[in-house]
Amino acid sequence: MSGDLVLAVGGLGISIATDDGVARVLDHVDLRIPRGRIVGVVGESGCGKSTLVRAILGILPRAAQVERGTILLGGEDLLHLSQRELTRRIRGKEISFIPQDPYLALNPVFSVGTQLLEIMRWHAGAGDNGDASRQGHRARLVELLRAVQIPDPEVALERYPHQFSGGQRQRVLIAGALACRPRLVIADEPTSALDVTTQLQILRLLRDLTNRFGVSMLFVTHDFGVVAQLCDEVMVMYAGQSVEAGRTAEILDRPRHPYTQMLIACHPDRTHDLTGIPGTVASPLAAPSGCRFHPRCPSARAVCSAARPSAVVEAAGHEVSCVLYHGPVSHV
Amino acid sequence: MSERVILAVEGLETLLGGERRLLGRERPPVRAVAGVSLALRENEILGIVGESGCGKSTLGRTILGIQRETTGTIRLDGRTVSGLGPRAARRARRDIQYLHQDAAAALDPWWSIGRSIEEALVISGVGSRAERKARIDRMLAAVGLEPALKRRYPHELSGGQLRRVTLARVLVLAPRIVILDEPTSGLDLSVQATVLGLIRELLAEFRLTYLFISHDLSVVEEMCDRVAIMYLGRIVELADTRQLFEAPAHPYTRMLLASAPRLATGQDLGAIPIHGEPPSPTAVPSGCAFRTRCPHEIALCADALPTLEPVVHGREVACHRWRDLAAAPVTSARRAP
Amino acid sequence: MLVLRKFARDTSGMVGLVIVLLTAVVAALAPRLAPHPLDAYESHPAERLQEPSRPHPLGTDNLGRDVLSRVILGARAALTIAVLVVAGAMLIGVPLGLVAGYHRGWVPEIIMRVTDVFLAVPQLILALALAQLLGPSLKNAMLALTLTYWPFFTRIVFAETRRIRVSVFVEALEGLNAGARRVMFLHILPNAAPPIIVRATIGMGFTILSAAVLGFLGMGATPPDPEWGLAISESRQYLPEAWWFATFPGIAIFLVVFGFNLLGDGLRDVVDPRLRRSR
Amino acid sequence: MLRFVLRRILLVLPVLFGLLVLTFVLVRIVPNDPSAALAGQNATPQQIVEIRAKYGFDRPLIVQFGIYLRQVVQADLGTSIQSGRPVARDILQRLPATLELTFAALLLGAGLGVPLGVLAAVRHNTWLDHGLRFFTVGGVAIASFWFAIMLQLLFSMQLDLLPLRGRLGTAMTAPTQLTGLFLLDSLLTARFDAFRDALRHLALPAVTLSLGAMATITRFTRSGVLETLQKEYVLYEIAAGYPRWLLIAVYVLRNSLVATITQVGLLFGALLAGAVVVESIYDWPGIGSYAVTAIFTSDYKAILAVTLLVGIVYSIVNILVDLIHGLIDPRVAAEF
Repeated sequence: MSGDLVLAVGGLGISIATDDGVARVLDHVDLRIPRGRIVGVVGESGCGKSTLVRAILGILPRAAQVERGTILLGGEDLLHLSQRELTRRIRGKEISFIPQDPYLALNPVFSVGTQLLEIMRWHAGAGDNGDASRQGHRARLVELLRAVQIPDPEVALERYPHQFSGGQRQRVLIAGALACRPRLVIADEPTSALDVTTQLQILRLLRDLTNRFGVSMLFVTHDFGVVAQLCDEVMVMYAGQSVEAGRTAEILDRPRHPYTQMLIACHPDRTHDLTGIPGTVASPLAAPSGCRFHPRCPSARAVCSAARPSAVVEAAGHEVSCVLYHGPVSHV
Repeated sequence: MSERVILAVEGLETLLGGERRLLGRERPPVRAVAGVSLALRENEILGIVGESGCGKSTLGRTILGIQRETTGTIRLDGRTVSGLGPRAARRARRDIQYLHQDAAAALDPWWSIGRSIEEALVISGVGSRAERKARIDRMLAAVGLEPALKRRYPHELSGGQLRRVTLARVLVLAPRIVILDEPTSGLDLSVQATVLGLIRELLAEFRLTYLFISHDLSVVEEMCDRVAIMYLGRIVELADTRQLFEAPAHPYTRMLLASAPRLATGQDLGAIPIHGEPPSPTAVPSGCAFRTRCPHEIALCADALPTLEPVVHGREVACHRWRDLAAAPVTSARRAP
Repeated sequence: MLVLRKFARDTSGMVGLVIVLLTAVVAALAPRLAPHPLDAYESHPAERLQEPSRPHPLGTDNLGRDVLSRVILGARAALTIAVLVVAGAMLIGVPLGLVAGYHRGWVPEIIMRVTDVFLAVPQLILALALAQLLGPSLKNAMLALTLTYWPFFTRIVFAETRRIRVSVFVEALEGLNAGARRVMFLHILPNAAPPIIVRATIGMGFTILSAAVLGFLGMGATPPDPEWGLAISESRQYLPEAWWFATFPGIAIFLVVFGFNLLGDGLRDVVDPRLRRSR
Repeated sequence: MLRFVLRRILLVLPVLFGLLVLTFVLVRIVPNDPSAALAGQNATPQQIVEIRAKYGFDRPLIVQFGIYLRQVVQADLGTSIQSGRPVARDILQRLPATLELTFAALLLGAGLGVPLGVLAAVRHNTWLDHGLRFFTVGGVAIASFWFAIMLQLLFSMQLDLLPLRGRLGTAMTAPTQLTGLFLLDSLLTARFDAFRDALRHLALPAVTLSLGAMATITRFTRSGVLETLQKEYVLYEIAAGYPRWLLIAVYVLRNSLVATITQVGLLFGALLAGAVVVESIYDWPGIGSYAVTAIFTSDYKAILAVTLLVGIVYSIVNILVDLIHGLIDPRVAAEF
């Protein structure tokens, strides 16, 4: 793994105060996104994927509390920035966002052009809002809409979200995400509301555009199949902990962590005896100590409940947080 | 699986909606199911696959009888059960039950699990209170739930548990055919596996026959004996699962198979040309509905509607050019061996 | 229950509940609580228009009657009117809304068009016209209010029924071949109950206000009934000197209606899932 | 859009027809002797006989309804007992006063209610929000007639700051009638003395009438903004880096106003009903005080005409509301 990281999340822990107590939603999450790569974050519901995304974007709910960790964007810790700075410099500009449901993500009462141009104008900053730059924004947006294969981009700007199909809306949102030349694009299950043929077209587009514009991408999903189609690298999460990270092929073909192994074995492409993983994910209100997977893990030992195992480098760029791999040498 | 046909559907058509209002925009009805014929064999799992809006759910609802067919016949065990009013249709088809996609929404939030299951029996006028209780307890055990769960309410259960509850509610009526509408949608991978396993166990235990509606090709390949591919209200290909996945004949099937995310490494995102999105069901193209997205379109496709024709034993395709295409090689991501 | 616990935490809702319960107690025990219970109908010309004092904490009115006693006695009238009118309106409105929402065809169409017509005229104006035509009396005022309030329930129940009718669990019940009556009364009605309860609670306050207006305009309670609106109307010619005569019945109206509204508002927040999450 | 407008108007026609049926039923069927009721309490037997002939009370109901319908269409609403003039003329003359009052109240209510509602939503669950909740719940709990009397007591009788009643001082001549709205007419004719006087007279009635409207608008704006803030697209807009003030002032507010505007339409009915009470207390020479006098004098024709008029005005306002709705949200118009 190179030192050229766009984003590095280290040891992130976040708790959220609820009516029923404090939920430790993220316990310990490590994530590295190298420049120009597409990194998938995979996990089942309740693993903390969306909290991780919200933490990176700085839009955690009010009741949330960052307990520890860092989120470094090019060496700057986003957790130390004020909301004002995040709005001015980071969100939408350095880091942009492609939401899950294209049907709900565009404001229905504004035309597509109004919404996207507003973002560009705002991020262009004061003193750069003359007619000339306004024309410039418009030209760039038309160019982007063409790049995401929206027919008649000039006309499309004047149209309202309900006049587009789901796939087209997602294309518009992708254009919006690229509008301010971000370093990192975060895509939160951007295709889960779409049909497979449309999904593939969107995935292709994301792949092509990240290459073309030289941006990195964090791609959140629950679908290993999509990870296999799109991602260069993948990080697996379980109950608020990152358990394993590495190159996609490595993880899919040679998973190391017992959770990853069992999860992949549940996929109908990999199994014929459909047994699943025994037990259920513990509530973050009463999370198990140590490795949070230990109550369901067939290889669990006494130490597993004592402390979360630190990450071990197993192969080039492949890190596992499991005591099974805590040999005397490879311990980092 | 036997060869005995338990349910035969012939030329089924279902029109949805359609209204003409004073000064309002006219809304023509949508032909959600546009002439479907299929035979369900006893004890098999027949998959119905297609993208959203292809009419697969409407087909299921029409076969169940809560949606009235516009034309066509449905025969259950050789007995014609179509052409009836809504309540009569359901009475005649009580051997067919339906498992809803969204299990949480399929239960009345105000009713306890036990009462909800019992209601199915009460409506059908089954047995005394004690008898019903015995049947419910037996069924809960069969789907792997504690009897204590009966006093709980839907919002207190997990997705997997709710799926089991809805399964218990339809199976307690001892149906012979169950229509499963996306039975694992919204479930996590690990839960999906156990639910699929259970569904398969119940098939054997209660000698059921399933119509398995899904858009997830991995699941369908794993679960189904035969698969029907639907596009805009019609079946375009029907074949044994293995045949279909090994050598898809219809161009749409090929496109679908190539797009489906599979758990295999080394996939090439750009291997198969895919363009466009399905046309709106209110504006279906003439002739073959798929021609607007088909790379192999010829003049004939716009003029004539291709009908399902047998290719080899047990395999049917609705395409004017399947013969030409059979020679062409197919690339698709195959499951790992 | 979760809902009750949530409601208990809602301070203003609890305040509303306390006010409503207190009003109910006062209304029930009015003749015992009032210091001069006979002042409902007896006049004491010698003591007319006295300022608030020890024997008459809220003063006396133009006929020398104790204002406090008449305010307390008025609570009974107000609450009786509210309960009867709202109950009557629900009795008419809820079944109509249920039938119109569940079925299709010309019957629902007619029900909803009639509802629209009633809703096209402000309830108070319609009630005034109706009360006048029926002849001014408390009974007729209540009848007029009932006959003009039911459409509000019909419309809510109609909308709820339409919404619930297409929900998946109703479709599942149809798959089990459940009959219309079973679905309507055992499933849709309980699911539609929360907004009906909220509407009924707020409707109590609303009806107390409307009844007071009718009383004020001489279309409701008739002298010498101890009714708040009527009292304020009687007080007008003694202003600005006898300010207490006008002020306290108005405060009583405010408090009771405020209580019902707080309670309804609290209930609404509890039953409205849209506002449950806070970001 | 044109189709949308036409359709909205067409949908109101059955309601208006229903209104005619309703008023017909009210006066022909509810009282024992409609002729006596229509003629008024002091009518001579001769007058009652004339009324009976004019309205055809001896003929079948359906014929009577036809006669009634024709009269309404010809704007022949009969002669008022209280004024001895045609009801239609009375009403036309008094309508501007009521419109001036209700619009002033609506403007006041919306002008303060919308910002307060946004404030409450933005400061959700703070002391400010709780305080405003007290205000919104309390505002609709006050009996308007009592509130009017209390304001008169304080500002007119005790402090002598504002006039007690009427639309203009007795010494003041009314501005030349252009629109019938004194504030507007006085400005247009540069009668600033009349403007000042009219404004002083309008203050208390408008405040009284607007209290409930303001509370309701505050409340619906608050819940509208809160609801919009939970939408997926707001999360997207935040993630896209919109600053909070821009987000709320432009993007959230426009969506939230849909709920508020619907409410304003419904409120207009409440305002008209409120005007009945408020006008009679402040002696405001509008439709409301006319209606109250009509009730006291059993002037049925006037009562019916007011009911009919209010229904028509209310229907028109709601068509306007739907149109604004369609302008704000392009999906609404696309539905038609």
